[in-house]
Amino acid sequence: MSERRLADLLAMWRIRAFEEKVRDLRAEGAIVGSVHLCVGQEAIPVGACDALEPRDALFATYRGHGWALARGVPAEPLFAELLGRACGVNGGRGGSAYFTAAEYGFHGENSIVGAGAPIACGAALAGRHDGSDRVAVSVFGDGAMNQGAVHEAMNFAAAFSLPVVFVCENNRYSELTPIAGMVRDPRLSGRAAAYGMPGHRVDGNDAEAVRFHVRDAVEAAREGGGPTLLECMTERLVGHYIGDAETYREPGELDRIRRREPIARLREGLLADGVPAAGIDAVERRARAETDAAATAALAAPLANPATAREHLYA
Amino acid sequence: MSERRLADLLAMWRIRAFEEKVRDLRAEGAIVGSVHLCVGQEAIPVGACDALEPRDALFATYRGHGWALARGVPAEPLFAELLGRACGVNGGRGGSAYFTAAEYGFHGENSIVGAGAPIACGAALAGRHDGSDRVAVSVFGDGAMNQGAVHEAMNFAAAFSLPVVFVCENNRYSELTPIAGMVRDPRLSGRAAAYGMPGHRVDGNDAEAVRFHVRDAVEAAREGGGPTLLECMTERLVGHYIGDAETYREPGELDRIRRREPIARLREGLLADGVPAAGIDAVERRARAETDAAATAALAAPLANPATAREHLYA
Amino acid sequence: MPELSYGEAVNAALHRLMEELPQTLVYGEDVGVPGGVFGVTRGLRGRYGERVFDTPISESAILGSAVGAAMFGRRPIVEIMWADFSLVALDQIVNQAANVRYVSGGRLSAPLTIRTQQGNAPGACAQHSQCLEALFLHVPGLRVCMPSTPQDAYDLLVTAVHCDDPVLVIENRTLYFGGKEPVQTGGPVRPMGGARTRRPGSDVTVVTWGAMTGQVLAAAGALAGDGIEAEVLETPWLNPFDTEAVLGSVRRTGRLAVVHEANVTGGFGAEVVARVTGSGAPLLAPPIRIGTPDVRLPAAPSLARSLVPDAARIEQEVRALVGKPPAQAGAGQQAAGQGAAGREAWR
Amino acid sequence: MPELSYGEAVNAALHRLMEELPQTLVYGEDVGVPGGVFGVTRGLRGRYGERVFDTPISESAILGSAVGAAMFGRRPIVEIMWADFSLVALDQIVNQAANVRYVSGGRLSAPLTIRTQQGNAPGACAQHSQCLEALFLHVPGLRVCMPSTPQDAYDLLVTAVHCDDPVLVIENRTLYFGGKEPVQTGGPVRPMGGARTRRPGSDVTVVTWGAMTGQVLAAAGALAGDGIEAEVLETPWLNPFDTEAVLGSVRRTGRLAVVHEANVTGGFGAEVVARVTGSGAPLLAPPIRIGTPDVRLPAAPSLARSLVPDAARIEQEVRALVGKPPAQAGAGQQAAGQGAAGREAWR
Ligand SMILES: Cc1ncc(C[n+]2csc(CCOP(=O)(O)OP(=O)(O)O)c2C)c(N)n1
Ligand SMILES: Cc1ncc(C[n+]2csc(CCOP(=O)(O)OP(=O)(O)O)c2C)c(N)n1
Ligand SMILES: [Mg+2]
Ligand SMILES: [Mg+2]
Repeated sequence: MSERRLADLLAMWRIRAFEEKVRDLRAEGAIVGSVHLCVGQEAIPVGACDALEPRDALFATYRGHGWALARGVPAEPLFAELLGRACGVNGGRGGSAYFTAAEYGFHGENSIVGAGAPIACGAALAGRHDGSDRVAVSVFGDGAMNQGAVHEAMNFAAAFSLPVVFVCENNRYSELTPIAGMVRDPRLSGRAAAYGMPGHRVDGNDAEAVRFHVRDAVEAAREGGGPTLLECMTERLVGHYIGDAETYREPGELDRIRRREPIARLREGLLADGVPAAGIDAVERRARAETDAAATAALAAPLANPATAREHLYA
Repeated sequence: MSERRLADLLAMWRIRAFEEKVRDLRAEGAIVGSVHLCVGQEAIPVGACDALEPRDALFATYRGHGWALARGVPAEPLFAELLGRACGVNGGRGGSAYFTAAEYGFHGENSIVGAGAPIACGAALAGRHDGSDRVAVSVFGDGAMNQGAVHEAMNFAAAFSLPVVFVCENNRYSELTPIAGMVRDPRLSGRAAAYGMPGHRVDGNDAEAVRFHVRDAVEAAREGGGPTLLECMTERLVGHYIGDAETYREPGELDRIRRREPIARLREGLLADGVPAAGIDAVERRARAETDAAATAALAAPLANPATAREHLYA
Repeated sequence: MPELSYGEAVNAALHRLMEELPQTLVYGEDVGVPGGVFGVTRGLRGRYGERVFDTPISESAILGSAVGAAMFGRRPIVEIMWADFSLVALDQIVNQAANVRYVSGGRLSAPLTIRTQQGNAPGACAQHSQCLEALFLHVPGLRVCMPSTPQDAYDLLVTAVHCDDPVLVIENRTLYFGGKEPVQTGGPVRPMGGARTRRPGSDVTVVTWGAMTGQVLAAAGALAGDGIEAEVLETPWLNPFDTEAVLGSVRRTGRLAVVHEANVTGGFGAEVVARVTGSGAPLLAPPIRIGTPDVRLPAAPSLARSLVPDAARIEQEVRALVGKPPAQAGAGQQAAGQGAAGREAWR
Repeated sequence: MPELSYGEAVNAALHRLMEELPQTLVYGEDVGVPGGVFGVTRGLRGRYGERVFDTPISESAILGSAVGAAMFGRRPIVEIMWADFSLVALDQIVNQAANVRYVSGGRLSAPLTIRTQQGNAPGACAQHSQCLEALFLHVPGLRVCMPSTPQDAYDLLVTAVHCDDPVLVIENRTLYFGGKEPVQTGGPVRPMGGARTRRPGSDVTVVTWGAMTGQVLAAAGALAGDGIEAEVLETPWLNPFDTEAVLGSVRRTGRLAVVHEANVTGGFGAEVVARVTGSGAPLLAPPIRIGTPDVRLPAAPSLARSLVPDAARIEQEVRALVGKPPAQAGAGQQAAGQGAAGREAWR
């Protein structure tokens, strides 16, 4: 039991260490352009990906570094991608908000809000015809629930009982705007009923809870039960993007968030269960060491070659 | 009491006589292009428009002839529009699927499914700033409920408590496809809950029931209560468009529909209440006579002048 | 060879593709059980069952799911009933489908085919009349073709579905029920691209595509009566576009007219003119573009007819380009008004 | 005159418009309380309250409601954060806003202003880098402008909101935080249209718009060092487009280059070339178009830099057009590679 929780802790630390390294590289100017970190939201990808099989499809958003890592994409080619290196997962073509690593079952970030949901329906539809029994997971934020494409995708998946799990990461903000003011009923999981599919609110800062619900939804989907909407409640410990002044935060908000963020929470839980602090801290050190090594290796790699910039537009 | 029902009967007959005349003119070739009739659905516009005031805004679909008539647009300029005459409500520019008559509080048909819903939100939004207390009515079909723009409009109206009444004419088909197979839960009014607004299923073949619910929704909207979704159950007595072979109908379906269609139903009700048949039949004759006269006048009017075809693109 | 109408040829191509490519799926609004609002997908649902189905009125879901299914090995053939409707979901074509191969460095692809139809028809309103090929032709990563004959309706669709990239096949509803022609079905998959010399000529090169081809051929026939030999070059494939074929013809004739139904400003005719003049090919007269003036399309036929190019106006404009006066004044005058209108359209 | 950056000039225009036109509304994603992701709408919410507000991430609702509010007497100024995002809701612009006046025969109108920004910036991905003006310029019924200076950022927006038709004001995020310049605020509302001679010259006319204007001026400066006098004509208004101004300049210089950031094929540069060559204005050399090659935009700066036109490449291409060899080889060679790339982009 505590093995699994230690594994969750390591997986979450790998994501956080990655994101914090990205923040530093962005500050140094080694990474350019807008970057969306998932610090504070790590429990969702860690719990969800643990419930998936290699054949399953996963579509994330621009806030997808953690999803790629949780799906098993190594840190080095991800750093390389953010650094515009030839050995990046997309050879530098995708960047922070749009990378893909299909060979790891990570079918990509998407920097258009809501656009991944219909695409996930297609991956599920393909599975119905290729006999793979594939389940497709579509990840998006609270704000994306108000985008037409997400509505169409949910109805499409429900009407045809497609094996899709819709994972809404509700971090209470859409960019700089609280979701509370953009909907009448802040309980977004309730929208599932409109499509005749099950919907649940999940503690998104608890990898165990996320794993349970995603596993259940995946099982139902594979059995032909169709889609499920999971609203995973979480919070960003950082800005929407690097550079966000976070003027929208209430006084003391970040302190409150830090108290319930998934890594601190799991650490306390483990300590309470008598897991020695040394062992717990070793996990963080290990993750940081691996991450720093990956970043160093990526930094040493050659930049993407301009001579290749026009390749692969067409077959 | 039976006065109002006789008035409803006349209003419905005016629509049906108009539509049947249009069908004939289309058959003769006097009207060209695709035409969507609302025969069988007359009770909805008749009941709804009776609950509106002149200042209110009304946005219909391509199946909007009945809505224009119920809103008070005279038959002659509507026939003229369908016939491409210069004196048509749009000077011939709109045609059957896209006419507008703002001077009558009819803000237009729209031939893009769902597109009128966000526009109606804007009319309501304007009312909040111009002090008119305007309520906007957005009309669309069952199939339009699956279009992204309608979802965005419903959330937008609900989040900002805009005075909008969403009237869904559920005639059980989206073009040639039964809505039942395109959604998991055929009770579309249930979707209102997703937006935190009230939703009701209404007997759309009873003008009285429609009037009651629309009046109630308009009242709530004017008082600042925000939007309501009304799913008005009805049925087409005709094809989706003129020329539709209606191969999708079940055996005996049309007979069943004819038994519950609004005009026949109201006629029976009136007879049961002792209203003399002669008086009831006089209503139909009057409507047909007015309609034929309007069509004749429109046919005599000059065609739209090609020399004007490029006017009014810009201010 | 079977005698098929344009619509029947599309249907025959769909049947062939369902047979020879098990990965194909056909779906869209009313395309399954009803067989399509134009009857073009008739018989598919009954024959291929689950691989053919009707969808909700959700263009983003239709196009987006086609992108996803294509990424996972399917070859979806989806229908957008009118090109005008693609505007509610253009993101899935431009920001999604067109990026899959490039951004993944070729490790992923999106071989979907989007069938749609466009253009004006008597009585159609401004929201059901647009010719939007220029929008798609500005998007790298997409392939675009516009068949105008039953044989091309068959061949281009077969080629499109066999193509490993997203392809838009833009049909025209005024052609679906046109005359039947012998169509070679079951032949080899033709390569993408290429132009068709629909009529040889030496005085002027007239480049066109889609339903306008018929109007241009009629005009060319009339011009021949006055000894003006127009070479009519149809480019059913617009991406890839056969620039060399156009240049070859223009080098022979020394004159260029481009004719399309889309409105002039920003239409693909501008691209053709820019490529030809940019090549330095010598011209005896300034190139002209003939298209719908820059307005919305009115529903009244009397109005629309005065805007959409027809054989009479094309004849008049090409005659003016070549600089030979008309045989009899009548036709010339009548068309002159429209010609003037057309020419000033973009001024 | 206040010294304002491009972004501050937009903000100043918005404040002025809120003051002088009570019908104005300003809304969009994050434009209210946060003041916009680029800070361009700062201070408006606090000052004008309800007339300024944040919206859900619902572009169809944002644009559609703006059409409806405009039909009812408001002058909504809505923001689409990136032009790329307009593709999820293009229907409301093309099928709705553009039709209101025409289809109603002038009895209704839709005086909304859509503020957006576009183009590539270091690290931006293919879904956040497109230049889409050509799509909007093919749509009759819309007005389109692209300011590149603080003064134009102010003036064009003021003119747009006073315009009684739908106007797209396409800004550029790489300019928002650029240098401050004296901006005349509060002046009269300028008429729509017109071109700016940003630099007079006699050897070649270079037409450009948007952020490329800076690159073109830099290239023109460098060319002057070698005695090549390029006349730089900026056309901040693309609809209406000042064709006469372009023709006037080309008649003097005899050479034409059009430069835009958008990819070449189907870009508005083709329209400019087609109008000039169609006019019969005599040219000493074939006109050229300089733009991004027809690919998607990669995120890595090393890749994107090799695609998006810059001063060096523009200098090289214009030099080749004028036919005078470079003073020193270095720059020439370095740019030559890119030049070749650019020229073959559409072949
Ligand atoms: C269609 C579209 N509209 C707007 C944007 C700009 N945008 C990027 S992220 C974002 C906020 C999304 O909020 P949410 O869905 O809650 O996801 P989060 O960023 O909180 O994870 C917005 C508006 C976009 N990328 N695409
Ligand atoms: C965006 C869009 N997609 C598709 C169409 C084609 N179309 C016109 S009417 C229609 C069916 C609409 O069904 P419903 O909403 O139930 O309205 P009804 O026609 O039954 O009144 C369709 C698919 C369209 N006009 N616009
Ligand atoms: Mg969020
Ligand atoms: Mg219906």
